[in-house]
Amino acid sequence: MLNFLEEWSFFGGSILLIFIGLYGVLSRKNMIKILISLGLMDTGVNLLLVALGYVEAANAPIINSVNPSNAAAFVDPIPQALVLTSIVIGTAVLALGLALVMKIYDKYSTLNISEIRGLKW
Amino acid sequence: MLTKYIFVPAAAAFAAYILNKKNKKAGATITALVSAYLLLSLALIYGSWELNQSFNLSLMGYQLEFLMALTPLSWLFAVLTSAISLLIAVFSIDSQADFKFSSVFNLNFLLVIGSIMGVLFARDFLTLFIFWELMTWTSFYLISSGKKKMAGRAAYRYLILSAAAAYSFLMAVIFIFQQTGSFAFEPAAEFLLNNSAPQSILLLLAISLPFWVKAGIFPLHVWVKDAHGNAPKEFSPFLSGMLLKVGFYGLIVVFHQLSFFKIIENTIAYRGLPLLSYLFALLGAVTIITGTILAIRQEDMKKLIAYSSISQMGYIIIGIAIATPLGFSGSMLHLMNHLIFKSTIFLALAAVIYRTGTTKMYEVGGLIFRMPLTFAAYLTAIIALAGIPPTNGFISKWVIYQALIEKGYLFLALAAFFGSIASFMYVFKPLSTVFLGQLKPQHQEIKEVPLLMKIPMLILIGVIVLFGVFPGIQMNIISQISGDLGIETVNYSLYSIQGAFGAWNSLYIFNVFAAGFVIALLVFGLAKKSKLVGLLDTYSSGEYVTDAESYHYAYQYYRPFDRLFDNLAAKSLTGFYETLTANLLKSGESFRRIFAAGRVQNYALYSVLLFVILAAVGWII
Amino acid sequence: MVNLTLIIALPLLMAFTMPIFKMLNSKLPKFIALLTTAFNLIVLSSNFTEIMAAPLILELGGWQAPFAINLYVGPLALVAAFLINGSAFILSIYNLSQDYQFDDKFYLLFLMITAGASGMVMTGDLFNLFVFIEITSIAAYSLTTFAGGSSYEASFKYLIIGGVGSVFLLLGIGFTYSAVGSLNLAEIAASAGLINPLLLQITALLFLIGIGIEAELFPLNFWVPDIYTEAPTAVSGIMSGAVSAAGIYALARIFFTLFPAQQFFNYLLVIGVITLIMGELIAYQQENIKRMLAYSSLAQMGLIVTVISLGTEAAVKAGLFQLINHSILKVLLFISAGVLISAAGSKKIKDLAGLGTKKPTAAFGFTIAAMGILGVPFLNGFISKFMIISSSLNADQFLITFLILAAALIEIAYYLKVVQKLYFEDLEIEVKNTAVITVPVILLTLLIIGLGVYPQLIAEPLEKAAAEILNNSRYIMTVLGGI
Amino acid sequence: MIDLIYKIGHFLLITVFATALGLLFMGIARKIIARIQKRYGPPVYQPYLDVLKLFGKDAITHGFIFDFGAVMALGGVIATLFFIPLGSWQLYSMEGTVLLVIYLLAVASLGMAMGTVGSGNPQASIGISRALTQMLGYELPFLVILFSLIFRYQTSSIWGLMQAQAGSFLNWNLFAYPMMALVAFVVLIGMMGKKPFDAMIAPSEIGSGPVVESGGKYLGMLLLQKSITIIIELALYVNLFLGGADNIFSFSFKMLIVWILATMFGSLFPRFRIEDGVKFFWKWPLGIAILQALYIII
Repeated sequence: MLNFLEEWSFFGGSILLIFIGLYGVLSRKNMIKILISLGLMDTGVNLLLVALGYVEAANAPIINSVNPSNAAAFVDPIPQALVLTSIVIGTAVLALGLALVMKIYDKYSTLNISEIRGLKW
Repeated sequence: MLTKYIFVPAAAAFAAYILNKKNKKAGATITALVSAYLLLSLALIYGSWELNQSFNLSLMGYQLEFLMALTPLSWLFAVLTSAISLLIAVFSIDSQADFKFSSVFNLNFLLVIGSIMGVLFARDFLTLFIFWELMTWTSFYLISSGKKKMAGRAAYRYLILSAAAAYSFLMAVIFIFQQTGSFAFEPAAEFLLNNSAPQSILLLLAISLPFWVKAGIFPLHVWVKDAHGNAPKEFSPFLSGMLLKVGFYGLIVVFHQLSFFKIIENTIAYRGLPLLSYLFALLGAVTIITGTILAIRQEDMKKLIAYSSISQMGYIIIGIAIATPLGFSGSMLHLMNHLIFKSTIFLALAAVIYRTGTTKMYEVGGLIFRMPLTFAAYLTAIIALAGIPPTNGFISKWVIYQALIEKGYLFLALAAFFGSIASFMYVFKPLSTVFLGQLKPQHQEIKEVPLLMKIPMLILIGVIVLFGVFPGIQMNIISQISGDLGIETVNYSLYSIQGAFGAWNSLYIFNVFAAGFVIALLVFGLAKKSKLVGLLDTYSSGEYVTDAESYHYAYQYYRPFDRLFDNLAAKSLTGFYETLTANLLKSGESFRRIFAAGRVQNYALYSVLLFVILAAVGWII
Repeated sequence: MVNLTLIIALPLLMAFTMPIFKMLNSKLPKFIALLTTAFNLIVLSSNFTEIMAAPLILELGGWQAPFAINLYVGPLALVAAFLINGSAFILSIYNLSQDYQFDDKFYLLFLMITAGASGMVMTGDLFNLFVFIEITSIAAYSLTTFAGGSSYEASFKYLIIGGVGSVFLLLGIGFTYSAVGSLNLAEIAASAGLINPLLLQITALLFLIGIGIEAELFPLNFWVPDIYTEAPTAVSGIMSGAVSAAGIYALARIFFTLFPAQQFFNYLLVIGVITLIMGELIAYQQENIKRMLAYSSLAQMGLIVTVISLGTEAAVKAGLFQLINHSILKVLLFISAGVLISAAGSKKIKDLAGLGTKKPTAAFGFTIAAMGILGVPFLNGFISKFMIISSSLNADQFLITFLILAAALIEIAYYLKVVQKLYFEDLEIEVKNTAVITVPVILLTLLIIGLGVYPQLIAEPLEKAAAEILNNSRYIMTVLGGI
Repeated sequence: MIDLIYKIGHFLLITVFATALGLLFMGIARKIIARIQKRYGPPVYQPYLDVLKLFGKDAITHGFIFDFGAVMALGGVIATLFFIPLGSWQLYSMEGTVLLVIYLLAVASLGMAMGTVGSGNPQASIGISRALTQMLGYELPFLVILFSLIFRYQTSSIWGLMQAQAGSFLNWNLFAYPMMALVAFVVLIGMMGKKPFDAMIAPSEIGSGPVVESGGKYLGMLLLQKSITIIIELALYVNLFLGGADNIFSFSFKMLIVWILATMFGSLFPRFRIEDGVKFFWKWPLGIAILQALYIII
């Protein structure tokens, strides 16, 4: 029973996080809030990826003196490697987004996305 | 070696383009030389019908072979093309002196000639399609090099219409290619014959669509007026003389070589003629009537003549559609004669435009005193167009009448009669407004056109009278063609054609006409000498006449007659096409307003929606 | 037989050392970009014959196939890579005559985007594909901003959509990994049977949306008009020429190898046709020439996706040939449009009137490319249009063929409007002097006419590419052959 | 060679005879109209005197085209005479003469039109534009009638059509197809430009239209041309509907009757406006002609 609840909380939690982020991107008017919810979605996905690699009662996939290098003892390392790169990409995108928001603010002097309609066609 | 007829003009085109940059006359001279060369070599290979050539190419896994062959029909059209382009080129050596786009003009003109040769000699659909597209494109550039704004729009509409038709052609042709495995005409014809009738009729109609557009028959004639009216003055004769005829070449190929008539033989017939070809003939009749009515109303010379070309095309399609030997030879005769006298008219008008610079009829007048030779050329041409005996126009119309009366098609005959009688009206209008009546002060010192422009006109007058008196010359090539296409020939001699109800002896009539003329001259000579008096010195029933401008009756020449058809002319077909395309493309506008409205959140929302919809669809199936 | 990984590695190396070159001499970055892309082309052509024989597998980091990330370079990938690096090369020639504000950073990103796109095309690993997609998108976000003005807004919008897309893509990768346990495309394809249908359905859709943005499909491509209009000419050129080609390749690779179920191809067919019709109709309305070209390239992408998703070998070959033609023609169109705009000083079509005489090379380039797209005989567009129609008729999709032809007709309409304006209307505005683009125009025109008159040149690679993409069993065999 | 001289002699004889007869008819017409209007009217030989007077006076010309037009008009009409069988005199029995005659008449009117418009007087051009419009009006029903006649008797030569009506007078076309004969009669009046359809030479509106500028010998020639045209049209009508005649006297007698009827009919009605004229021609005569043609074809 516990195992099911435990399992469910990881997946459910991260998918819930993704939906919150998605809702944030779609509905918020303020650009910075949009970017924040985008970051939220990213973390949600990363959490899901790590959760996928979960193995019952195994410890983190770091080889050091404490635990020897037999494969069974570790959680599946590949998703965690993926998460590393995806976090890097997420931050890069957010940084670029914030820089763009600054530039747009200079031009339109507003952060409200619905007012920025320069490109109507 | 048939491909030389395509590559020689193409190569010369680029040479003409470069040379013309330096000296304005070079381009036209090269065109003249090339068409003379083509004419000569064509004359040499007359009769060798077995001359053919094919080369195949495995392209992207498709086995394609390009066939070319010389048939009497294509030989005739090729000779006509090269002859008319020779005359126009000689004419345009001088007349293009002040034409801004003359080098582009000559480049495209030679390319058009080359591509027409390609179309004529093609024996398989792919080559036909390639050269047909090339012809459309190059003539598009030619038309749009005319008067700025309107020429552009006219050429634009012309190209869209022919591109749409070309695509229907391509679709049908590829469908046949899939069934028969090759593009050639023979296997396609044989496949269509033993295919289910409705499907092959549909296929053949799709294939003939571009030819209907190019021939300017009723529902698809919308582009002809603007294209001819606004094309550069040197290209209009070629456009209405030759380009319209290439459409008929295609139609003849579809009707006879692709055995369209054999297919529809067993469909329900009206008075012995399958309903579908009677429908085509009716279309021709309607073309005559609309062309004539609209021609009478025009104020612009070239537009008037353009409409008259449309109505003359109606005669040709009637002749071809009723498919009797008389009908076919009548239409072929009329096709050749129309080419001759229509290009004379256009050349004469081009000469007038070259000297006066305007195409509006009411802005000129009384030019007979300054340009007698152009007047003579125009007079002979309109006598031929109206179909008055000693000229070739009468013979072809007479043969078509014989064909119609022989089979008793009343409505077609009615339209044909209407067309030819009304042609007196719209033919006389330019004569009286441009050449006769008062000579405007600003045109006092106009000189006759230079020699190089006179020669083509003189040659064409000679040809009109020659074929008027000796139709036999035309008839022996036509009988070759009907023989090749499997239609029995009409018996004829050098100067008479055996119609359904009687032979027609043109030499005899010519002598009688001359005799009558001599007697009248005698009566005129015996009487007293008459005193020459100026144009303004006329009986003006009491009014005081000051300037020639107000004393020249030219504007709305047939106003009473036009009043009968005002409402018909108002709802023109072009309006219908314009609105159709306009609101089709408006839908694009509303489409954009709904979706691409610039709000990024909507875009993100759409991607999620797509996911949801597709998931739902996947889940249901 | 230079190792193909250099094609990705070298540009990245050159990109990140660009600031150093800038310090050495201000003119250097331009030439470095040119040299790198030229070098890439040489490497690609040196491997040409060998790859034609059998696809090349390159293990990165010396690991065995299923474990390590491997590059799979088949004929299709080679053709796409040629396309990408070719357009990059042509555009860098164009860039020689342009000068950008922070040019070293521009060329850094320019090389990055080329490397990213080539990586997308050559990777054999799913996550690696994700990484390269992200590299290309980030480079694209920042490259567009070099034009200033409202390009920030355009790139911000693209960033948002790109972000959402990458989340979907990552989710898809996560689900496939959890189901199959490996990221290698071949292994996933081999054990595709294991995934339960529902999960397969979801993952396929996630991939569709994730990569669909890159391949400019209907509901996902609203960033395209803004980016192509606001970005500098070179960037819109590389985006429409190279990046969209990479997007199409990725879409085809994923759907032909991982999800070959007919159901997804029907989705792609429908979406492709909508994109085609929508793109053409809106393009007709445009007054701004770059926006018109943007919608037109969007529509062409729709056409290519429609034709490829027909699934027969002839159709895929036609689609690929159209892809190649489209990239060549679009690059030429954007270059000439760029020059015309800078000459007329405005992007509005009506201000371009009469430039034909003043800017002969640019106007000539535009006309040749326009006629190429419209399928004038003896130009490359004609052959691909012919193949498209015959392949779609072969799959007896009459409605699709009719729609394709109708769209082509609308296309003729709006391209002609511009060509007529260029040549046959008189000039009102005084003309500013602009960059000289004779070299790229001549190169591309030769390519267009060459392909048009003698398409045999690329018949053989196309043949092999279509065959290879279609049967994924051979793909699996070659990659996992060892085990 | 002798046969050629005989033919030319015969041809000259016919021309002189036709002109004389035509002028006589015009004199009779004036007499009849005068009688209807309760006055005596000029003597019957008045047209001869007019012609002689006109050729005596000197005239003005407006250049080459003015002269050429007059000569061409007269020449065309004389040439048409050649093809019409007048009673027993048949110079040329070639097939296809019916359509030919219609077009040869057109040559004459085109010549006249060119000459008069060449004079530069706007009234002449207005007259010609009316004449051509009206020609379109009356030619259409006439050609439909010809269509049905040719189709019915399977020959398009006037001599053939005349032979077809030989035998008793009962099988003249007048009685075989009365409606067609009536329509042809109305068309005949239009063709000759008699009263109700003479908008083209309306003296009050456009100064007698085309002939406004021609005086002296030009007016004389136009008068001659008018007289020969009357003879040709009457002869055509008689041949087609009254079975022609074996000798010239009964032939001209028949022509006289038709002529008298036409003038009487003409003098009763006011002038049609030009488009009403065309509308009239296309409404009743054309309708009846088409019905008749359909009756014959089916």
